[in-house]
Amino acid sequence: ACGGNEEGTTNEGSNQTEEKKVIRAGATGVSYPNSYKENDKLIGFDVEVLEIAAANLGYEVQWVNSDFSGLLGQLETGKIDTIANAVAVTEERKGKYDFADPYSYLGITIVTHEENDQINSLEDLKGKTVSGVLGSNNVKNLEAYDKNGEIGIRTYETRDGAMNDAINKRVDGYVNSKPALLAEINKGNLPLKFVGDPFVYEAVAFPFVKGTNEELREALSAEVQKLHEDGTITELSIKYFGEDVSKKD
Amino acid sequence: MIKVNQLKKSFNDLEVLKDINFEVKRGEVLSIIGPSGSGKSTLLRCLNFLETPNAGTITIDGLTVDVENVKKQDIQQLRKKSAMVFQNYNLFKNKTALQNVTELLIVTKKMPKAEAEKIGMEYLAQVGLADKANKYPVTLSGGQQQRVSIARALALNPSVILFDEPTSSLDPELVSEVLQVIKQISTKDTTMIIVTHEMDFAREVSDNVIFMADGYIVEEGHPSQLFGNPQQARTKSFIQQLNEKH
Amino acid sequence: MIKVNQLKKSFNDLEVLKDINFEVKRGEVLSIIGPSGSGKSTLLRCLNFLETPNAGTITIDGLTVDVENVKKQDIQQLRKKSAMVFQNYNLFKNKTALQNVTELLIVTKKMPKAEAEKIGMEYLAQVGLADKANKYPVTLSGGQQQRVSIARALALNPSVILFDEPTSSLDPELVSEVLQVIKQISTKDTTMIIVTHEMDFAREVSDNVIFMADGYIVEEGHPSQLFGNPQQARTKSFIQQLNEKH
Amino acid sequence: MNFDIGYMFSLIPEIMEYIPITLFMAILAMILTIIIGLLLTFMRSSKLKVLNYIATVYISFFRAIPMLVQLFLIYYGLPQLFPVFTKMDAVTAAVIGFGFKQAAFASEIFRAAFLSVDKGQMEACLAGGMTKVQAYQRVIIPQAFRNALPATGNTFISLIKETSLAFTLGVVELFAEAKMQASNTLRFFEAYLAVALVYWAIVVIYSFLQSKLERLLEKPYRT
Amino acid sequence: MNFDIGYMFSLIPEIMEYIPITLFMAILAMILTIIIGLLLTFMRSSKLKVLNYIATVYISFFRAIPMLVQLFLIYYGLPQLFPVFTKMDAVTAAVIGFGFKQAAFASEIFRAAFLSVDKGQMEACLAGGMTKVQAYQRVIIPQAFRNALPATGNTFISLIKETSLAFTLGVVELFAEAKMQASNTLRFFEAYLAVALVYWAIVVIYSFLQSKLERLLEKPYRT
Ligand SMILES: Nc1ncnc2c1ncn2[C@@H]1O[C@H](COP(=O)(O)OP(=O)(O)OP(=O)(O)O)[C@@H](O)[C@H]1O
Ligand SMILES: Nc1ncnc2c1ncn2[C@@H]1O[C@H](COP(=O)(O)OP(=O)(O)OP(=O)(O)O)[C@@H](O)[C@H]1O
Ligand SMILES: [Mg+2]
Ligand SMILES: [Mg+2]
Repeated sequence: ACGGNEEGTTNEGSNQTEEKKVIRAGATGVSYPNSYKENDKLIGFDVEVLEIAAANLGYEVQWVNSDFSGLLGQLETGKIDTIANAVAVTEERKGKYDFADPYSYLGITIVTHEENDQINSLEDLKGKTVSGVLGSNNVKNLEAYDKNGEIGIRTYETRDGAMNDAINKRVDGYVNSKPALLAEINKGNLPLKFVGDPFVYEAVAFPFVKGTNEELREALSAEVQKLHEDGTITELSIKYFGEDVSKKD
Repeated sequence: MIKVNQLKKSFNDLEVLKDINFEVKRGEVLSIIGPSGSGKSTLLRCLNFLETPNAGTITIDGLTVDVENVKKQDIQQLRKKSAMVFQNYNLFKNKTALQNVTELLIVTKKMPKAEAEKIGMEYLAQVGLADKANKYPVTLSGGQQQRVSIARALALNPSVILFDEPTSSLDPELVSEVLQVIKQISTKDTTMIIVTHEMDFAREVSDNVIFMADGYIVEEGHPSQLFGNPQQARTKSFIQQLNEKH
Repeated sequence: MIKVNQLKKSFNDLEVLKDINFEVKRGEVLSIIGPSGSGKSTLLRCLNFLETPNAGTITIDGLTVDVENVKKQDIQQLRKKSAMVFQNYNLFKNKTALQNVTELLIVTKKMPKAEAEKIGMEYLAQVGLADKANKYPVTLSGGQQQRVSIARALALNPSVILFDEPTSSLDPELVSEVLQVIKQISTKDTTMIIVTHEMDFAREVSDNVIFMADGYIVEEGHPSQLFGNPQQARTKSFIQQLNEKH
Repeated sequence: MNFDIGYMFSLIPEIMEYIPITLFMAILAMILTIIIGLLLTFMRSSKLKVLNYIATVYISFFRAIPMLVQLFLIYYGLPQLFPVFTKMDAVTAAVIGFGFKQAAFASEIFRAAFLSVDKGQMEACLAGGMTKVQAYQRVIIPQAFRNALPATGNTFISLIKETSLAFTLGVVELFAEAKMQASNTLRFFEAYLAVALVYWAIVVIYSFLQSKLERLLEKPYRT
Repeated sequence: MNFDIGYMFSLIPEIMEYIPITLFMAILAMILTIIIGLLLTFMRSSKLKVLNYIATVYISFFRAIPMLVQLFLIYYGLPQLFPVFTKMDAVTAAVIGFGFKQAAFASEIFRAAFLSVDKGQMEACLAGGMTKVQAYQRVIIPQAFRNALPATGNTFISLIKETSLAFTLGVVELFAEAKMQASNTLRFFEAYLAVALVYWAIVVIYSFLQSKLERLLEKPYRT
């Protein structure tokens, strides 16, 4: 039971023509380039993927902006149907949510200051400190990768903190998804460079509370497949990230 | 009019009032004298329950309360029958001299503001402060504050007025003025209890004088009797000191 | 010892002291009398710069200050030469009776605590309050508070003591005790200025009496002269009121 | 650092559009704060042990719980326990959350303010025949107000900024707007400074009004 | 909702490990707050117009700027202007930020507290030969303290929770730890409640100590 039918409560008891079904979706609005504001409009890769998919299915998207924990609260209490904000699919999360089919894949990687010539591979990070952002799941992945705990990890509330400490050389590296990093570096002309290739890839999808919105989720899965096939997602990906993140390499 | 029976009051271990009994008839003036710390202020404060006594009964103007079983309404009633002039004035700090006098009239007597102000100005004039009506307490001298507090009590026109050293910071000119006012009121049927150190004042206004010491009423009598021919040794020595002074 | 010259003080529009001149010799006692609101307290407060006068010079114990060009250190010096007993006591509310007396000794005289307490207890005993040494001001009666404040000033043993109505809430027994204490001190060479409404008291202790009214010193003289045979009309009527009272 | 001052100023008008929602929440919450805060203060000085106890627990609880957590629980937790709360919108939830919390802090401020009023003032009221309620209304609260105003002003200013937490409920006010704008350009310094300037203007105006009020309240105490 | 109470309790010991860093920052910041707060209060009542003016601007600025923005500017902004600040670690930056800001609020509290002390007290000190400094030390501050304590307690409790903003600078304290735990499992309700319980325990203990102190300070005023 998605929120769409509630629109009908305003009718005059006549008919159901022109009734638009609605998906209520959340995005932080502060996750460039996944969801952010330009002038007064919410845009971004994840935002556009959902809007296009929804439009094709005859839905209109109603956006709610909140911080990440707020979005999860809204999702859990049924105030929104799903989240379009680079939510990574993990085993733990699958216990709580059902995901639609993935619409992108994030390669998790590390950058360092461009003046740093000692760190050229992930191996060189041993004994060094890397910054990362809470809730992004990147930190979790780095911990999993760094089985012996040889890399020091500092977690930050928000991306600006983690990024700025890398720029100020207070940490030796900064972990995030490659597309996000690319976009950040290009946009802000940041003095950061990549350290090797991504060490892990993660699927990104729209989460739904278990047992709700089954139909919508399945319809979205099918639609995402279509958009993969007709190249729409690849196109959006290049527009926002400068490279194709629509599939696992 | 006022009857106090077996009144007792302690502060923790300190028994201040041990067994106080006295009576004042309508329209009479009772003066209370006694050494510093003998409980004179405490006695006045017990009469309107600013201090809760430990035992005894208090009757004012037909209303008798047993202090151990007193109801809220009774306290409220007692308080409405009396007005008090405090030893340290207790003027309302955020109100002008005039507002200090009118405030209680407006709030407790539901008097229209204009009428209260008319009465207020009359009483301020009576204590010689008409020109200070719009001044706040901090800018008044000690004697001026005391006079405002006297005007505040008089304006209420209650059945009983309790004075705690009303003339202590008044100069002689004013003492006689205030005395006039008090006399004038006592011809109406306002009853008064006055704690004072000024024997001359007490002699002049009172129908009766009580000498308190060590928590008891040591002696009671007409002023001429008590001052002129005290019976108890404790009273004698107190009065003697007083006369030596002169 | 003390010399005041052309002292002026206004509060905004209100000229309280218009032109005050007087002198007190070492060891002498000067009483100031006058109607309520005539500026007696203000005059005392100007002497130790609790109020800043508008013009004039003040000399205390060899130190002369022109009030219009006074330096911070001069004020500090003046204050160290004098002690003050306030009309409303102003006891340190967070300190016991004993601490009220010792505080200034410890802080301004750098006296060891034990010595200060010994002296403190002596003076408390002198004003009859040895048993209240560890009580806080709120639990003291009006007269008790006043006595503590007198003990506090006496203990400082300064060259000048300024009293603002020191006996106003004391009973006659105590007045004579305090009078003893004051007399005893005045035999040392402590100079004293006493604002008072108690003519008998003034008559007994003073070497000189000043009558103030309307911002001026109207008359000055030996008590027997000023009380017995006042020269000015204003003084006469004041003294007359006083005598009528008796 | 390449600080783009032009960009900073260009953000200010966009941010300012959100001043009404910010002030709306802050003012409503402040009203709630004062009402509940006074109530708590009276409960704590009540002779009824139960009231006293309830107030004490309320105060310790609402002073302890982080605002974010409280908002989260009110808006997302309550509807799960009591479905009727689903109807509550985010702004309402935020205002209630802010008000309930700040009331706990305010009651401490009020308590100190009442203590600062000389006991003799209450005695003069009672002896004059006023009820306690009248005494509070006419004499005690006006005097306590002077003492409470500076710290209450602190509370209001904190509230103005605290409303930004309503973002966790999906309410976009001026701080959230600035963050979203900044994420587009990654110019966090500029956005943050723009926000700070807007808040500063609000605080300066408020402080000016408060100081006017203080001057009025000081009048009886000026010599 | 499937609320996992077992998970909530399992989080508590993990969160509690971060109590020391939280208290460390809060206590240091509180000390700074009191020192600077007093300084500002004296500056504002100073006869020197300059001091007065500086204090006024300081207070309005630090009351206005959101804590997050301030921390950001100190920790990330300063090093760009003055490279030497790169050496400053995050905890130091946070403590300085908290202290500087809360001092502005505290100075308002202290101002009201000083006003609540009867003027006669200062006069008795001065007339007795004390200097103003001695008078403040021995008589005025002890009396003002009683009035300032409840609102200062508010400040300290706010500080304890505010330290969680240091997470912006990469300092993990108890709230951040809980968020990190929650972001793994997405069990925010459980994590938030666990955090609230830990804060509650801290606040209850602190409030108990404060009430002891209050009883001591009340002694001279009890009849
Ligand atoms: N701070 C002040 N601001 C304005 N006016 C004041 C102030 N202090 C005193 N006054 C006024 O100055 C006059 C003199 O006051 P002062 O206290 O010196 O009188 P006094 O002679 O001591 O009177 P009393 O015998 O009643 O104590 C009074 O009219 C009083 O109202
Ligand atoms: N609130 C209180 N707590 C403890 N003791 C008190 C309190 N109030 C008064 N006392 C004590 O009770 C005794 C009587 O005080 P009270 O004020 O009644 O004396 P008084 O006769 O009015 O004296 P004075 O003439 O000095 O005003 C004193 O010893 C005083 O110290
Ligand atoms: Mg008394
Ligand atoms: Mg005077």
